[in-house]
Amino acid sequence: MTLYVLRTLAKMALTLLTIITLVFFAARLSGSPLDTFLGDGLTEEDRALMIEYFGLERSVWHQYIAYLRGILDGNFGLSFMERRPVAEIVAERIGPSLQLLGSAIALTLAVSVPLGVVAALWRDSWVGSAVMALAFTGYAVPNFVIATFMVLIFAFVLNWLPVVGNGTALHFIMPTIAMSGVLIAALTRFTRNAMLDVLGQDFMRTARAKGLPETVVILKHGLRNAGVTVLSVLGLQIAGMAAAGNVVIEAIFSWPGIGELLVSAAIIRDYPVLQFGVIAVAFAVVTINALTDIAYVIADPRIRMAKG
Amino acid sequence: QSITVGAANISDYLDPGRDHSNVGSQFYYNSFDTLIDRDHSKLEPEWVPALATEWKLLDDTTMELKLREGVKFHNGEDMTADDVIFSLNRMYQATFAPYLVRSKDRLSNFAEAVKVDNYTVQIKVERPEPLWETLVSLQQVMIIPEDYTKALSGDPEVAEDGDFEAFSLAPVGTGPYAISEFVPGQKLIYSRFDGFWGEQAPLEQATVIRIPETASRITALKTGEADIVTNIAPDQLDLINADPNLKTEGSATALFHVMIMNVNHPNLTDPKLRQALSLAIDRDLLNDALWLGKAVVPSSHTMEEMGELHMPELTTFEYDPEQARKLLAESSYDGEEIVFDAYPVYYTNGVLAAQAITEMWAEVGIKGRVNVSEQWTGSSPEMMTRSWSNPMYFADPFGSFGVMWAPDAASEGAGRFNTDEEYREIWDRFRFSADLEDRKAAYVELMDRIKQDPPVLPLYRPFESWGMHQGINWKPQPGHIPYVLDFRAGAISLADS
Amino acid sequence: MTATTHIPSRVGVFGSFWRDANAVQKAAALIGVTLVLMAVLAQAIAPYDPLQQSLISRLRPPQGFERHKPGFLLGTDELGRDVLSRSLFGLQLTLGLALAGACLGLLIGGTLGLLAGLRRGWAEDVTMAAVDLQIAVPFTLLALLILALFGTSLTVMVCVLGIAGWEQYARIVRAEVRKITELPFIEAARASGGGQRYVALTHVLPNIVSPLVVQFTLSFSNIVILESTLSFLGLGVQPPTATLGTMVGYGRDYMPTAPWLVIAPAALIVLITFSVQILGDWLRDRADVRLRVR
Amino acid sequence: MDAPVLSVKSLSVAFGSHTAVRDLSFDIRSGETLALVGESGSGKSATALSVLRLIEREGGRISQGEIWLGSKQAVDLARLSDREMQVYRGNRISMIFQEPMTSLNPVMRIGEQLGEVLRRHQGLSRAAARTAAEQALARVRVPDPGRRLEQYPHELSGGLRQRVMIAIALACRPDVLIADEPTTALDVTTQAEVLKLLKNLQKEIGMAILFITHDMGAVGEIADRVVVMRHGNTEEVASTRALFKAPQSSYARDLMRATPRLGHSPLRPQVPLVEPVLKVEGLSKSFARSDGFLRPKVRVPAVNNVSLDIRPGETLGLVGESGCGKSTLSRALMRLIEPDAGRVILAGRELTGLCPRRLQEARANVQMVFQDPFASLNPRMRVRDLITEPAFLHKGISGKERTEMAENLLEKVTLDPAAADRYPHQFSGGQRQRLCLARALSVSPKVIIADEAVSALDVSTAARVTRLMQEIQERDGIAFLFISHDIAVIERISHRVAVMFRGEIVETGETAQVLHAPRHEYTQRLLASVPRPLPHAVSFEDIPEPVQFAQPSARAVRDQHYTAA
Ligand SMILES: Nc1ncnc2c1ncn2[C@@H]1O[C@H](COP(=O)(O)OP(=O)(O)OP(=O)(O)O)[C@@H](O)[C@H]1O
Ligand SMILES: Nc1ncnc2c1ncn2[C@@H]1O[C@H](COP(=O)(O)OP(=O)(O)OP(=O)(O)O)[C@@H](O)[C@H]1O
Ligand SMILES: [Mg+2]
Ligand SMILES: [Mg+2]
Repeated sequence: MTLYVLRTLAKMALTLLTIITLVFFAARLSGSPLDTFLGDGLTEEDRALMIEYFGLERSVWHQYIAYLRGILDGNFGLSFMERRPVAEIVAERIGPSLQLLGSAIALTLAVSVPLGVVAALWRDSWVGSAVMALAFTGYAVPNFVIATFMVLIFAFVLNWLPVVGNGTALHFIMPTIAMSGVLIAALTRFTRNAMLDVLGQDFMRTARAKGLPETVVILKHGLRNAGVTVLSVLGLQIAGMAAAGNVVIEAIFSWPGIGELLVSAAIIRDYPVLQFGVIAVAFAVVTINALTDIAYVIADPRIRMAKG
Repeated sequence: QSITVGAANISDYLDPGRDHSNVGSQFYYNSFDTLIDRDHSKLEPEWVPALATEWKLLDDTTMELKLREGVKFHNGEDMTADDVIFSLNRMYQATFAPYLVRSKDRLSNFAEAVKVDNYTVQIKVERPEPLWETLVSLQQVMIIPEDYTKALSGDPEVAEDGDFEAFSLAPVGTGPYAISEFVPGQKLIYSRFDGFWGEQAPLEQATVIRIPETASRITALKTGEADIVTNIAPDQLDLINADPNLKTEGSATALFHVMIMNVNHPNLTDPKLRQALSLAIDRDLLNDALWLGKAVVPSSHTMEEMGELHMPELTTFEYDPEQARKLLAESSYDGEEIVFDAYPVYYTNGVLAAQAITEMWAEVGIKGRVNVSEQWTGSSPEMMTRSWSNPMYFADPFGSFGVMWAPDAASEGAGRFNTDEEYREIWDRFRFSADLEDRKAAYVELMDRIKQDPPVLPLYRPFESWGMHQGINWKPQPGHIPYVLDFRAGAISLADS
Repeated sequence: MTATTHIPSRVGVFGSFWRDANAVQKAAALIGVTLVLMAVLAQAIAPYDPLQQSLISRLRPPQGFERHKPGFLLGTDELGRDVLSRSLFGLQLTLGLALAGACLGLLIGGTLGLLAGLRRGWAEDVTMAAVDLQIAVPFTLLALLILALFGTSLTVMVCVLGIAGWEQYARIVRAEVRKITELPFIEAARASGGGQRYVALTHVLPNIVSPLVVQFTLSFSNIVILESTLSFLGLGVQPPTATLGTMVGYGRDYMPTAPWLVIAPAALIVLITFSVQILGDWLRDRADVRLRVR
Repeated sequence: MDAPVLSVKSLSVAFGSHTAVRDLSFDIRSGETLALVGESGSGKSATALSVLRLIEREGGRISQGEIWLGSKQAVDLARLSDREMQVYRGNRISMIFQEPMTSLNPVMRIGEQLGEVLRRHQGLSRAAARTAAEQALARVRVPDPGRRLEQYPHELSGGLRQRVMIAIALACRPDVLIADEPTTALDVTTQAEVLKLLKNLQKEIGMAILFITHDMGAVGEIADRVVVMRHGNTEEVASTRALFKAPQSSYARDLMRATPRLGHSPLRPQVPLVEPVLKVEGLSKSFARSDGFLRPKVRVPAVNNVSLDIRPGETLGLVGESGCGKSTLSRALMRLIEPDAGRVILAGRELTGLCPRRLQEARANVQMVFQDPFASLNPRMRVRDLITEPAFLHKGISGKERTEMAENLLEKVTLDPAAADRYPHQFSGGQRQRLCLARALSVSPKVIIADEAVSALDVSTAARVTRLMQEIQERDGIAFLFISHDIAVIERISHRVAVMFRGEIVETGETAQVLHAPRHEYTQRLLASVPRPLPHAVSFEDIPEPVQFAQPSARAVRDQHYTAA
């Protein structure tokens, strides 16, 4: 196990290092902060001054080495714009993003697993078709469309729900729903298929042959096995939308999340924020993936054995 | 009594010296004071005492100011001459790079501030200065505490870069509101400062939160999450006014949306082409369509706020498609594509205006293309034309036209504008003549140069609006620079209780 | 002894597809065909030039509402352009972009996946490391960053949409190739004397076509949504050119006052993704059945 | 004679409009074993599932008939609701399924799966169920039952899993046990153990067993009476002895004839002692395997120092239980996987050491026929292209020649030449295996390796295919390496036999010598495990327990007969 953990960590570190490197050079290749947020007119002299101020006067390689050195000391640099440690800025922003993500995942699981089971059990009746139609619709409607219409109805017209920020539990309702739409659709379909697979398995017949009541057969023998399969995709699905995947939702609900921070950092070329932000997001994604992997390993004894 | 303001943008730092952005200018006036202030309820400049109670010129190049006694900073420190010369000299003799940039474009004539006694200071300039009060009342020379600032990082006796950086995250001033919480880019809370030297602030607290989406801002106003919201486009005004609980206030802001043209771009070197580009644009139509006629279309690069130097009689800029076609035919233009760069959301109606402008060009036979990008392309040699804004940083053509088009100023520095000896000479007369008539005459000459070889076209003064609840009495004050959210006594009051 | 099973004729394949479809699937197919026709014929059926502005008749509502401008069935937009014409041209460009993007993704991801699946060793390691890397950075974010950094020209856009989902293709193809290379008929082909390339081209490739087709439909609709998301954030195709995404993006500020700017393009986006999803699922079901035949 | 405990009266089962079982009647008494035999798809499983009333779940329905359970106060199961049925299932009537791996829930511990039945039907507490479960495991002779309760199915071997299944089925001491092909997935040796166990438990508990199988050998071992089914119809009902002695129906006669019986096949004459066409010397292959992350990879030998030779026109039968390395040997031999050591000489040319190009050429001389004919035919290629593929690769024939050749080949394997345009899924299992054979023949190879080539086919089909192989061999003089775990088949087809055990050849020699006078202990044990299609021919007490054999080194017992010493 230790070896497994070490190897996972090493792989993670390598992934992050590669990402840092790519972001570092891509950002620098594509433009300079002086072109954007100090853009409204700098003379050559001013430029030279600011270049020195931001520490961009040395060669890119020097900067890269210096940056990596800094990381070893736990120093990810100061934001060009805010002139405070980027770790502080990113920490401020990634929290709300993860909160939203967490509530979206919770909602997704709470809704899509029962729906998926229902759709599988009543596959041939109108109930199953209705659930699946719903799932397809959820998949087809972009989240910002859901969000925009929800805002119009529940806030603008009905005045029921707040739209700005993450202050109270009420604030979570609309962004969570908007963010979960696609996920619920995907996971419902997945649960249904996993459940259908399981329903056709021999051990389900065994369970029935034991004389167990149908609910026990479905929930204990069926769902548990389907759950294992669902868990195996959950990580990847989450990764797809993790933390920063939802810049749009964050923008619409003025959510102080990391997505918007990163995009604006990219626009103004606030390199340190961009670099650390992307690492933080990647780290979050990799960690979530690793965690679901571990959960999967724990839930499925077959894998557990194989991985030791 | 407290209110919440939903702003489209909030600064990433708060330091009046370093900042001159449209976003930042919203926030300083509530928390900082200058030595001399003006009565912002009036359009005409009327200088009033602020942190200086009296001021006089000792000679052509020296002003002596008596400081108000008993003024306290938000952190409890007393304000003395030391703080004042620290604040002024950090700009006049800047070492911190971001200050240097600001100090050069408007304060280069200011040599230093010296302390006479604890409550007397002198300001010295290089050459006789016709704009004394104006330049002493700039946002950039608002007063900040010396000891507090120096102690923020490193050696508490020395003003290092780190001190100024730290200050911009924890700003302290003498104004009626202390900034009790500041989350860069996200949130700002003003709390009434009981030790304020002047009339008490009318609000106990004012919270500014960022709501970037227009629709969300308006919705927040409806749901009551915000009491005032900023940056409402004219198209949205009816929507707010239709709600009996809400209203809008607005004014044609002291700022021009402009189109700039790169005189050095190989395709644009011919002044006739640039004249045609300019003459082809029906700015009144833009105003009617996009601003419901509420914006103000200028004929010269001057504004009402500039008093005597407001010259609406000049016709530097006009709409004449016939002339445009004629000039185009005479020019070197050969059907090349003219790219018009625009920011995506930064300026109200910016992208729409850009698209409309390229259509108008098409009318006279110019092939235009809009390029929407977050990128600032203004200093790129490839830039052909782009939209921009030219705020009135202070009430003088120097504070508007000059900041961009003076010799060696931003535009020339960026390589998209050229000046020659003659231009310099005219500029010098305009800038430093003691006699107002001489300045005026020189400015007319400058405008003529601009007309003949245009690098810029002011489109209009945009009509900026704020939406708010009926119970709030607030409107933009005519004497302010653009976008200031003034919550001082007299500028805002709440109807209920 | 002769086999009793009947031989399905070639013509019958499509026929049986249609016969086996349920009502929803048929509807989806019809919608899909209609949308494609509308897109292809945009030039012919659009009543106006989609770029033709009329600043004096901005923001006019669709037919049947007050202040309607005759001839402009779906109303006009913020510059007085015909919403219907823009929707048609937007549909054309959106579908075109999605097609280009999905093809590019298929090409890149498919090739890498095939190499990784067939050639174990470093080719596989590198590809899978790149896949892991891609998974670690959520694609929407990556796309936004690329566009923010490198600008929003059509070329950059197509590249971004083209790399979208490459890792899915790569993973699927690699997994399928591995699965198939484990099958006895591959060993049989090798035992018959087939070389690497022969086996890859004649035996492996034809057998991964159906999962690829399914993935293609998925990635197609994902790209439609991605394009609209990018456009929504102002990082999409340049105005005045219309895509469905930019129409929704620029129209959203008018949501409370002029919802017709958003409703038509949003509805088209939903219809595209909906029908493509259903078709993809349908194909997948068919493909599965084929593989399950015993 | 006491009243039957299970009585099925004119049962018909239908899937939609298709009738799977027609008018079936039989009785079973306590302590009696009734075998239900018939080829695949004859309706055996459908019958079993109907008795448990699980058939509705599978999409079928009982269209007619009665199923009476119990000697006194009998109930007609066919009339019960699903809810009422739950009381009987797993309690008075229970079932063991064919696949022990997939029949157990992979994510639940053995203890839980066993305890579940006890808690449900006997109302035991968790703790009591646990104790009872341990006893139930002990009853089916699972070693170390306490520990097993904590394990998951995949941690057990196939034989153990099937014992667990039996323990679950017998936990409540049912009146009737239905066993649907309980040993088909197991090795001969394991199969013998399981059959013995069932027999003993029946004595102990006294339940009636409905034993479903297509293996006549197993029938002979265990059944008292037999019902022979075909296409859902009852062909014959007889006592086992009577059936084996004199089958009445023609189908039963065919079935008995097709069933290979060890010691009943005529031996094939030896081929002349000429130079071998295939010579294998000291071939070894091991796989790296890691038992978890902590441990480093270890190399597990799958084939160890194997030497063989086959002469032209000769069939060498290779037997051994599952996993002993037979397939690995055949792959290594063709260099489909690279052997670690050893030499392979094919028609005078050493395969080992050839460059990939030359190797591909050399493969024209040796072709393979695999176990699963469907899986070894690319489902997306037409028969014409499939069966002429080796010829296309080696001789570069194309177009018209291919069509012509395909037709010839199809005729050779007695298929309709018109089938050339079809796809593999349009053929039956036996026909597909002929296609594989045709493909192998397309390059006139000197050697054909048939790896379990008939194991997936039912007995009569298998018999037809092996006969075809012999005919072709006799006509073309091809050498066969015929791999199987079914010794009776090997006996019927081989000139010589090699016995493989744990990667090594423990005994080789002429078929008669090895199979009738085995020298090696393992060969003897293997032969003893083979079910005889004669009622109760072997006493179960004869089966030796598994033993560890010493490291072998070949020792000549007699001329051409070697055994590991
Ligand atoms: N779920 C089902 N739906 C439709 N037809 C089925 C289904 N299950 C079985 N059948 C059909 O019913 C008939 C009997 O099948 P059954 O499974 O009872 O055969 P079997 O004798 O047990 O065969 P095997 O030896 O292969 O297990 C076959 O023709 C089969 O095709
Ligand atoms: N590719 C492989 N990697 C690792 N181990 C393998 C591999 N192939 C086979 N083995 C192992 O080698 C041993 C011999 O396997 P092989 O398939 O040759 O047995 P077999 O006698 O053909 O069995 P069966 O009768 O089930 O086909 C087994 O323990 C198997 O698990
Ligand atoms: Mg200091
Ligand atoms: Mg069966």
